[in-house]
Amino acid sequence: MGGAIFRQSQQEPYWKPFFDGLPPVRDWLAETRPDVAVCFYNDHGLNFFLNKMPTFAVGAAAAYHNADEGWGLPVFKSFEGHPELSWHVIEQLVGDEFDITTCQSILVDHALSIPFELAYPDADAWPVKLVPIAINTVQFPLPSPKRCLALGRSVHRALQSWRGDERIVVIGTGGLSHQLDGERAGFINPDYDRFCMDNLAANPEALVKDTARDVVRLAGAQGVEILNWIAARGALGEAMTETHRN
Amino acid sequence: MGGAIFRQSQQEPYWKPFFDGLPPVRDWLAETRPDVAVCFYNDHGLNFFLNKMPTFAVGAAAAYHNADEGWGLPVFKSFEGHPELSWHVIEQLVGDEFDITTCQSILVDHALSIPFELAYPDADAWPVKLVPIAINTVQFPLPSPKRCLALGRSVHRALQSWRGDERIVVIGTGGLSHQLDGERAGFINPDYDRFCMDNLAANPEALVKDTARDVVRLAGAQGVEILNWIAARGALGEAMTETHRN
Amino acid sequence: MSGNPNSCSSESPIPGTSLFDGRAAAKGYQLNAMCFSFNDARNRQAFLDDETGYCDRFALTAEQRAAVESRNVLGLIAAGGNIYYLAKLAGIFGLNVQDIGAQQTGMSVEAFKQMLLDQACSKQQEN
Amino acid sequence: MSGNPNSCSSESPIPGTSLFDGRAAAKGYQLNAMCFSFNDARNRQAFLDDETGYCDRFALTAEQRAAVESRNVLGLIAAGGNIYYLAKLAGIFGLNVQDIGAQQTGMSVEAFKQMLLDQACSKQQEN
Ligand SMILES: [Fe+3]
Ligand SMILES: [Fe+3]
Repeated sequence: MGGAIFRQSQQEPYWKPFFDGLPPVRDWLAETRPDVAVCFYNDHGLNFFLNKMPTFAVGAAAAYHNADEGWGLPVFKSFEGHPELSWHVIEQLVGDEFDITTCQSILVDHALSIPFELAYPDADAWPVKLVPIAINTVQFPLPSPKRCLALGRSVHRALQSWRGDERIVVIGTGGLSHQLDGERAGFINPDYDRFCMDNLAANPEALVKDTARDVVRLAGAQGVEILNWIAARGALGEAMTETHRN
Repeated sequence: MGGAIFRQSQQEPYWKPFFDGLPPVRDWLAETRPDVAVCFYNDHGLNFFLNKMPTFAVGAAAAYHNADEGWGLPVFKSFEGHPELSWHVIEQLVGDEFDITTCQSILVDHALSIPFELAYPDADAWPVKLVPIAINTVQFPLPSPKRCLALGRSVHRALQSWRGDERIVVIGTGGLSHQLDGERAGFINPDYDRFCMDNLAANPEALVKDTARDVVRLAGAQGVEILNWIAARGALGEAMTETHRN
Repeated sequence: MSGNPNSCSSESPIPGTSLFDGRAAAKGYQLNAMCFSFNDARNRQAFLDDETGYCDRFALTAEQRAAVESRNVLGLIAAGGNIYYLAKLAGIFGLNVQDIGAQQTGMSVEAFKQMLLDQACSKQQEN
Repeated sequence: MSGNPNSCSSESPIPGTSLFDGRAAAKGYQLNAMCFSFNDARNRQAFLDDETGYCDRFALTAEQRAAVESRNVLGLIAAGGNIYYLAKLAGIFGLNVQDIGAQQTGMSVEAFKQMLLDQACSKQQEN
C-alpha cells in the first residue's frame, strides 16, 4: 500500500506552478500501479444536501458517477467501485465506533474527480477502482481534526486486514488554506500551509491539536478541506515516507 | 427531566394486555406535562433508504411530518420541532465524537408516531415539541448496544447544559424481542425481555455486553429495536427510578 | 449477555435468520429500491397495473423477479430483500404480518397465530 | 496548533468569516435548497425564465429574495446561504470565483487577482 496525496486548486491563478509538480506523482503511480484508490474528499453540494448531511459517508457502490454540478464543469468519467472492500472498511469503522453513513448510491464531484484527471491525464477509463469516503466540511459542527485522523487510522486497520492482493492507494483531496466567502475572501496562509506540509507525513499529531474552528481561523473557511488530508494520512498508518512535495 | 419508555407492538395479538398498561403512562405525562420529547426510534423505510443510510441521524427541523408508508396506515399528525435544542444536542454529539447525520428535513414514521398516539389519545395537536434521533436497525453493521448507550449519555449531557426551562421527556420506541422475517418468524424470547426490563433502569450496563448480533440471536431480527431503548436509557442519566412497567 | 441463561455470544449462524449485511444490501439493492418506491401510492398503482414493466424499471434480477412473481417471502429475503422495505410489497399483495409469518414458517395462519399466543401466554404466566 | 506562530485557539469571532453553523443552516435552508436544485440544468433554465416565480417555489424569505435580486454575495451569506451551494447560483449569474471574491472584498476584480498573486508570490519566495 502506498500513499499519494495531492491537491486541487487550479482555479486560483497562483497555483500554476503546482501543475509542474504533477509528473513525479504520475511517475510514482506508473511505477506502483495501484488497483484501488481509497479517496477522502468533501462533497461540494452535488450528492449531499442539508436534509441529510453526514459527518462521514462511505461509498459502497458498484459504480460512481459524476454529474452536472451547476456551474459549467464537464461531467467527469465514472469510476468502478469495489463494494467488497467498501463493506470491509465499513465493518471496521462501525466496529471501531465510527457512526458513518453508508452510501450504496452516491454521485462523486469534481473535487474527487479532478485529482484523478491530473494523475491519469491520458486514461480512457480510470485504472483504479474507487472506495470514496466523504467528510463534512460544509456545515458546522464539523468533525475535529483529531476525529478525522482517528477515522483514517480505522480505515488503515481495515486495509491491513484485507485479504485481497490489490495494491491500494490512499488519496486525500481538497485545498490547503483558502477562503471563498465573506469579507476575508481570498485569504490564504502560507505559514500554516508550510506547517501542514512539514508535519503531515512525520508528525500528523501536530495538525490535530486544533479544533475545526481553529482551522478556519488559520486556513480560511474552505481550508477545513485539510480534514481530508488528515484522514488520508491516518489511513496510511504509522510509518510513512514523503516521496514528493510540491 | 423525566423519563417515559414505552413500546409499540399492537399489531401482534398477544400484546393486547399491553394496552391496559397505558393509563399510568398517561397519568404520569398529565402530571409532569413535558414540553419537549427527545425520541429515539428507528426508521422503517419511510425516510431513509440504502443510498444514504446513517448509523445515527438527528432531526433539526422546524416541523416533522408523517407520510404514506405503503401498507395502509393512516397518516399521523405532524410534530412541531425544536431546532435550537436539536442543534444544541448536535453540537454536543459531534463534540463528543459521534459522527451523526443531521437532518433538516425528515419524515417520521409510525414507529415514532404511534407511541404519541397511545400516550396522548385525545390530543388534537401534540402537546410536545420533538427532537427525533434515529438509530440504524435496518442494515448491518449496526451500532453496538454499548455505542448506543454512549450516544444516549452524550444526549444527556446536552440536556443537562440546555439553558431553556422546558420540561424534557426522553422516549424510547420499538419492540423488545420479535422477528418478522425468516424461518424463525414469530420468535420471541420472554426471558430476554424480562432481563431487559429488570436491568434497563438500574443496570443498563448489563444490556450492553452483547453485540448487536447477539441481540438478534437473543431477541430476534427486529429485537434489535432494543437499541432505541438503550440509547433512551443513556439520555436519562445515571440516577433513574422506574415508576411504571407493564 | 451475562445475566441471561440463553446467552450465546458467538459468530455462529442464527437459526432461521439471515442478517441483512453488506452482502445482502448489495445483492438486494434494486429490489429494495423498488419496495422503497411503494411509499408513493402512484407507484403502488403502477406496479399493480403492470408488474413486469415495473420490475423492469428497477432492473430486478431473475432471482428477484421470480420471488416477486411467486409472492415468496423467503425467496425475496434470499434475493437480498430487507424486511423493512419488503413490508411495503407485502402490503400490496394483501399480506399482513401474520400471513408472512405463516408463509415463512410453513404454518397455517391459524397455527402461526396460535404459536404467537402460546408464547405470549407463557410469558404472562411466568410474570 | 502549537507549532504555528499564527495560532490563536479561541472562540472569538474570525474576521470577515461567518461559520455556517446550525443557526445559519436553519435560516438559509430554503435558499440553499433552491441553490441545490440548480444541479439540474432544467431548474437553472426555470430560474432564468422566471426568477420571481422560482424563488416563490422555494418560499425564500424577503431577506433572501433581496439578496438574490441584487446578486449580493455577502447578503446571500447573511441570509443563510452556504458557499458550496451558492456557487451554483453564482454560476447562473456568470460570476466566477474571482468575481465573487472581488465583490465581497470591495475590490476590483483586477485588484483581487493581484492580491491573490501577491500572496502566492510571497509564498514562492519564502519557499
Ligand atoms: Fe473545495
Ligand atoms: Fe419496528
